Amino acid sequence: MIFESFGAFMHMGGHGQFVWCAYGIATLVIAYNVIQPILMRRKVIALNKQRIAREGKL
Amino acid sequence: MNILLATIRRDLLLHFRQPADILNPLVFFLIVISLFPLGIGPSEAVLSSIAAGVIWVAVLLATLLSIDVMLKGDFDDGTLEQIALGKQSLLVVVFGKVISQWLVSGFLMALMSPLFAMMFYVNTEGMIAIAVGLLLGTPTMTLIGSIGAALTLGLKKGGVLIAILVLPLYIPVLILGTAMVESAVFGHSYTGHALWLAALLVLSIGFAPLATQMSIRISLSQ
Amino acid sequence: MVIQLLGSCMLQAKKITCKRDHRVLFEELSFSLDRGSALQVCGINGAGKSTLLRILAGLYEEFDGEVEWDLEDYPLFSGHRAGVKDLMTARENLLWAANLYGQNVSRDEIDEALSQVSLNGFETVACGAMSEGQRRRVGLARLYLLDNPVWILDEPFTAIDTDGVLRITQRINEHLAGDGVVVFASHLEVSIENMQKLELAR
Amino acid sequence: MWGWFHRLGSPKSFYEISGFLLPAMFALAGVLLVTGTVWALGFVPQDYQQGHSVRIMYIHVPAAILAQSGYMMMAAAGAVFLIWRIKLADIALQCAAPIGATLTFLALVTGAIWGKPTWGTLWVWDARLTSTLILFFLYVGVIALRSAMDGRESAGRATAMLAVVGLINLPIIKYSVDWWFTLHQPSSFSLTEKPSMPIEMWLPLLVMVLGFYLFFFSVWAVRIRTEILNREYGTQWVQSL
Repeated sequence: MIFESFGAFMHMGGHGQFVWCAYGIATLVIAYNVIQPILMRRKVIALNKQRIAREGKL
Repeated sequence: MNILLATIRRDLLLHFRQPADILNPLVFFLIVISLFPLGIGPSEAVLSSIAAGVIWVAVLLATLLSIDVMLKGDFDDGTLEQIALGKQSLLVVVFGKVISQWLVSGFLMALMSPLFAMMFYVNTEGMIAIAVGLLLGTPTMTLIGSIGAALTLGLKKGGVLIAILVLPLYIPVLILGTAMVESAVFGHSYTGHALWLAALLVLSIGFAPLATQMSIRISLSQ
Repeated sequence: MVIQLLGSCMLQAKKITCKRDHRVLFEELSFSLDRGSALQVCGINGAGKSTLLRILAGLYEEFDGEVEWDLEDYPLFSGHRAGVKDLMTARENLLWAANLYGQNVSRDEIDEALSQVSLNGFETVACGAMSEGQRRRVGLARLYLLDNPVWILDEPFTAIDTDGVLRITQRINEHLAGDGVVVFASHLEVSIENMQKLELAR
Repeated sequence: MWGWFHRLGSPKSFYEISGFLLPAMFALAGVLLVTGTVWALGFVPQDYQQGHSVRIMYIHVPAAILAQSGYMMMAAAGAVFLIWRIKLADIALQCAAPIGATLTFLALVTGAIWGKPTWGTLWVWDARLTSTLILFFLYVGVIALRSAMDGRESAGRATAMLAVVGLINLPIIKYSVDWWFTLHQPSSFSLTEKPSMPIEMWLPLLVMVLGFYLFFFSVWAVRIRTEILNREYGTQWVQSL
């Protein structure tokens, strides 16, 4: 660990705000890409149940 | 070969019988260009430095405006189906349509461009470079635009969509064209740029009609 | 499209399955047509008549299964829209249709075709100025002008008066006699010999 | 060999295979990303010029790489669908577009943030950033066409055609933007040149890039599986699930 203290780690010689902001947005994007499909999956399964109920089982 | 000439003759005939589709984009081109001096101010230094960019972007937008006319009319009244099912190859007919579309849009703008270059205090070398650049660049734009037009046939709000699909593909032509004028204005030779534009033109002559023809068959399949 | 078949079989459709936005139009549809025979496709609106015809014509490609024609080029297709340019006159339209078929036709051949669909005197009238029925008849004049062994006609009798229907039926019979094949969609009862019927359920 | 290709082509077998592989891929992607991030944030020495802001590179570069190769994979799926009409390729294309677009957006944002401390402005017309921006427009074009043609069966083929046309133009756009960049700002430092990095700097980068690739594939597979369920609900094996 090249930073002496946690404070220095957060501050990062003045560039901390940019680095953390970038990593924050990255986590948001990754989270979106992971969660959104899973929600979609649940929605599609529910939709399928309806469709099958409506059209009758094959 | 005569199907190519027949297509060009037919399309030009149709264009002249309904000039609005052709004149409107040209008037649009004229208005957009004259907006910039009003917006930016008449100072010679500023205007001459932005002349190339303004004229090229105006031509780009005007070509986009007039491009979907090329196929939309035939699609709506069912003649495009007849063309697709004819014994003549759709590729040649598409090529003929692109040529006739270019003749009434890009070609005219290229001829008019020296006039507008004067409005922007561009020196004579610059004017020639703009005209030559547009003569080489506008057919490429029409060719690439025809792919977008074919893909968005039959869509309700197709016009704006074509711009979104096709504008990114125009960027190389825009960059080369404007750089060409810039080097001409400073008196340097611009044959290099012209050759690159010509290379892009040849590339799109080779690929674009193929893609347009397939896209037409895709759009007809509904 | 170009697959040589033995014997007199002109069209072989194998297990055509077509879905449109999750609704099955038809499934595992198979039939074949010999030269000189006709097929009338009937069914209520929205049963997929037009889609089936467009599949056979080679326009609609979003289907499973196979359609094999014993034919070099595409069939002659007449769809819902007349397929004529409003800005062009009847004569110019037919000249253009002939160009598409690579046939150089003389002016009086065109006029002859126009008179067959009782449009004599309308040769130089712009199609935009014509009524819908007249426009469709200009489209149908192609049946008298272009030579293509296979015709696919989607509702050819709409906006056509009874006399016109008789003429077209008679033209179809002529075409069948010359070993042609006609597939058409219509709910009208027409007297065409050697014709099968295909009822699209739904 | 083709047997494998076609077997994978059928949605049913893809669903089973991916169902089996998915947990492992997700876990591995997570591990790689976490170690890469910790390594990049905590253990990489600061750059003599840029100080600590160089850590943003560990997000920006992988995102930019994924954006570009994502588009290529998407266009490849399009080409496969156009040529062999394999339904799975159409589904793959449709699902890859949003992931690619979000990653391109991430690359743009992190590139801009990285520019702030180095040049003082958020947006700088640097060659890589500009071509990433254009790549973003290409993605938006594919998504826009897809949503505009939503109800139609031929939507798949139209989007595939657009993706392939975009792919052919991608190198041309890239080189013309690079050339344009050198034309106007020949001297200044640019993000594009990769300064020869010492090993302790590019190793975490490699880990991050691998992590991003695995992340891309696993999220892509989840989307494809959902879309398979959505499209094949009429079939027997889907109803049994």
